[in-house]
Amino acid sequence: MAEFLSLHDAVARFVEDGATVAMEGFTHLIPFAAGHEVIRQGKRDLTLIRMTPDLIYDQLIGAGCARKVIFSWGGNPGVGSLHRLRDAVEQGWPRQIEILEHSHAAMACAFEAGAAGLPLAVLRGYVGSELPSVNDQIRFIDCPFTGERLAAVPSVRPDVTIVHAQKADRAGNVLVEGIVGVQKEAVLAAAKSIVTVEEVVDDLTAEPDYHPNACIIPGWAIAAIAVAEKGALPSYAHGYYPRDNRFYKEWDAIARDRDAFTQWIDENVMNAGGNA
Amino acid sequence: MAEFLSLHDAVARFVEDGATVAMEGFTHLIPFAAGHEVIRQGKRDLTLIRMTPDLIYDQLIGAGCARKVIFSWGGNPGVGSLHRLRDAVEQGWPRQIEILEHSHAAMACAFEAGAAGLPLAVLRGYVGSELPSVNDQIRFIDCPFTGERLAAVPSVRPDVTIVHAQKADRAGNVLVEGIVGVQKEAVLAAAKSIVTVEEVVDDLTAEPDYHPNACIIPGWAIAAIAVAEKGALPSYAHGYYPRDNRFYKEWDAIARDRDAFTQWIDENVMNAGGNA
Amino acid sequence: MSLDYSSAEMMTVTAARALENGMTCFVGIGLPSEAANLARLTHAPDVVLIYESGTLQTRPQVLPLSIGDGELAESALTTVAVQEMFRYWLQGGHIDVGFLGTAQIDRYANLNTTLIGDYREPKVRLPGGGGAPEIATNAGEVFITLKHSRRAFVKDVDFVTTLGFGRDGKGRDGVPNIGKGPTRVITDLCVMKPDPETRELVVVSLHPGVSREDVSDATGWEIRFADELEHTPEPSARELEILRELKERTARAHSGQ
Amino acid sequence: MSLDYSSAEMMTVTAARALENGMTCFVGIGLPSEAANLARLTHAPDVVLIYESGTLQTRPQVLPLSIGDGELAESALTTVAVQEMFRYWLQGGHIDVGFLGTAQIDRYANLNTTLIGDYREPKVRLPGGGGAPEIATNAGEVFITLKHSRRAFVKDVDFVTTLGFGRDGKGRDGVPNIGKGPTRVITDLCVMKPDPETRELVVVSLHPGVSREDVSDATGWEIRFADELEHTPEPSARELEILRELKERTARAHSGQ
Repeated sequence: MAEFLSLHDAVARFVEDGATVAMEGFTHLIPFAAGHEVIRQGKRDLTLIRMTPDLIYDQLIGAGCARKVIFSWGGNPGVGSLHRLRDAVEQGWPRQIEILEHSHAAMACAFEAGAAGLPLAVLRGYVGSELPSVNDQIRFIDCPFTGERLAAVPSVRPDVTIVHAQKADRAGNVLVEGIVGVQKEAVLAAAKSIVTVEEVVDDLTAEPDYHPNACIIPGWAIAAIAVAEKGALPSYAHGYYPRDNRFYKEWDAIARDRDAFTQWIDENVMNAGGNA
Repeated sequence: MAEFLSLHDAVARFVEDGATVAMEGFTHLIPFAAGHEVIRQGKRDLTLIRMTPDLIYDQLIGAGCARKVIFSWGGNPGVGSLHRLRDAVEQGWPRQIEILEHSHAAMACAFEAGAAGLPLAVLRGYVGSELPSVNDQIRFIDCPFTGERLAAVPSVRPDVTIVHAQKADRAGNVLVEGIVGVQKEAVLAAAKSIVTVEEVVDDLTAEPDYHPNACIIPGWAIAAIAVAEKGALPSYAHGYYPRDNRFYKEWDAIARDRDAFTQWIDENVMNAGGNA
Repeated sequence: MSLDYSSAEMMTVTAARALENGMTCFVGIGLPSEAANLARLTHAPDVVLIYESGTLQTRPQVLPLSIGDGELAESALTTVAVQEMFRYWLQGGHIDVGFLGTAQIDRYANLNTTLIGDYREPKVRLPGGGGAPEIATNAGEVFITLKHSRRAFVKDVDFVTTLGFGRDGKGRDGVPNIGKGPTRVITDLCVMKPDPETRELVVVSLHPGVSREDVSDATGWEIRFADELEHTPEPSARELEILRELKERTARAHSGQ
Repeated sequence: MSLDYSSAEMMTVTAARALENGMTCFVGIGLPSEAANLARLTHAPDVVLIYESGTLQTRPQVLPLSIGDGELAESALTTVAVQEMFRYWLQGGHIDVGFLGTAQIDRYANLNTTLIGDYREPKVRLPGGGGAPEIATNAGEVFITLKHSRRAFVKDVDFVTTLGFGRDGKGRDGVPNIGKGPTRVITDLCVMKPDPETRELVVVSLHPGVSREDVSDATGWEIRFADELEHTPEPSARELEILRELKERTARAHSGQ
């Protein structure tokens, strides 16, 4: 059953140095508040999994939290590069990081397979791509019925998944709405999960906008819930606040420069209170 | 783009003798009106796929439409046997039929794989079961990452899928709500699909109970839509009418006896108008 | 003070008591569903009931006739696609207990719901596996409940639809990612558990008024009894009252339509 | 009467015209998204736009900055999980056209969005494959649009992130269940199509005011021209007006936040 904790306590309890962590949210509902808490607590040697690393992993990488990044598209969407990711890969600053890259289709299937408790995902993928030559976790199997050669990738099974969502109720059930990404899959694939939410309501099924097939993750499938209002900014929460596209553009200049980045982290993360 | 047709015309156009047909609906939204139309039109030699054959396939089998049935649980839920299915399997009446049986997990995965365009589904299934000894379509593969032995079944790819749903809109988009079963998977897995609906509304996204993550199948993924009010009875349509549990119980006596069955079909199907 | 109750009620109450509050239970239709809902309405209000129709954490007021009655969806936390139910929730490892019925069961708790006789020329064709084959292997453990009779309790099932411990009791040995399997079988006469070594079912508790001979007569093999044979506690007045109300509500609801 | 327009506008309008009404199009962010939405707002009101964020049949009023802006979900018919998007809608065969941009493209229309230089010691690390590797093989056909330059148009890409026709032009031969691949490349200078035999890209149409030399100078290999070289029609006043309004609405929306 999900425990209600402060964000500080949830991260302190469940994110260990060296852990494999997936922070998901496909453009939408990216758990920035939780990511900042991970930076504040100085977690180290994390293996970070995420389809679209986005600014959140750029910040974690620049702050030195990551040892390895597993991803499928590492850019600032619509803007350009993730300069901290590039600086780490190209120059080893602030440390060398290892990367393992997939396609979106493969990673989405790998999250699905993780949620489904399987060791592998099978897809019609990577045909003619050179990604298999640089990622030894991409293999091929022959279909026992048709003989067709299909790609196989290991399922994603993080130690901890962290996602942001709109609402929890008092029983710890969580509603995700709008672009649901692989949020549910990431939670179910993980050994433990932390969900940050905009607000806590009494009972999700009694809410006026309740829908019988809504994407609701039951409280007994979640380790901890922490309230983090505006916890997805500069990403957004459908029904709560829009994406701060301006900040995404401004990030380009901040992240290009090591000093500007460090100063930004100091001012906006290290010396900011968090929601604890 | 979905064509709006009468149920008669939709069945006449898309269900050919000898076709592989999936009529889905997991207890809920079973397309009885369409099944009756198939019986009325005297379709023959069908391969019928369905997780839970239910009364609809009992009727089709008893009426002589089926050559083969692929299923995972062939009973009258909560009541007992499907006597027409049993009579066909045990006594060959009205004709011998072939059966191929799976577990629910395998069939659900096979529909999912069919929707996903894959030739096979992989699951952790059939461990210790003797079903693989009587179904040569159950095979096993070794995971290339862990070495674990996993079951594989061919995906379901029907020639035609027929499902019932609550609403279509004028553009042919279809809403399925409540117990969604493998309805969407069955439609997407098929070469062609017919969806019968309770009603047609102007625009699903403008309906008062619209939800951003509702189970909506776009019109361009459907071949034909036919209005069939109460088209799921004695099954039910969430939000429209309840399951006729009494009829499910009464069916037991009707179906036990060949003459009683034939009389019932004559009176309630052959000499009933349908929605044409 | 002794209460008046039937052996069927004794079975349901005993099966219900096997479920602990907070457990996640994948519920089979019929007797398991009756027992699981009785548990929820008595000692285990937070037991999480999951039906293969996709209804997650459902709280029906009347027992469903089918595995997918509207009542299940209307009282669920949410309803997911059937493929998701089997993939994410069962195979994904979120089910503590699978609660199953069966037509035939053997001494190693293998279940047959496929057929009596030979597969190609069956004497009686049964409904088939349904969800059971994977519930039995992917749930943490399995409870089984059915009426005791020589027809049902056979030395070797005609067909292993669903693994108990295999035809030799070793069917789970060395298999990765598999649940504990059947940990108890609850009938209208007694409770059985597998022997920790051989996995053969052993009677561990007799229901009130039931003798060893009653059980032996109703079992198709030489059933063993535990050294410390217990006596199953009687149903309480509250359990009986709630069970009877539940069944009455159910009968009313199902005949109304 | 000649209109005043930029080469970027010429590219977008030409790319938009490639989409036919009623097609289902899996849309990449940036130039493809701009072109696809222009098509929807002009000659192809029923073109079905699908973004990998799970937004099915979306009709944004302003261009999304990211592939998952709220605007996309709010104007979609429905929004599905990302894994479903790739499994059911793309791999399931429901996409007529995948519309992609790229950083590098070679003569066989292979795309590189991974890196410049050597994989283990990259000179420039690019964002990576994203959805492209499977869009390019699982969609019925592929349109590619990008600005023409020697940096982008190279004889051989540094890395084949996404299959065009392979390093020898034969990368799709004999592969089952694969789409036709890139059928046209639209730049700010011209339109190219693969040679039906060799699969090498050939210029089939020059934009107004563009010479063969302009294209050759901006291409990193000896680009061939079709025997019957066409002249791309100019943008219409209506196309330009709608495109400019769209871009203005977009700029306003993105700077507001």
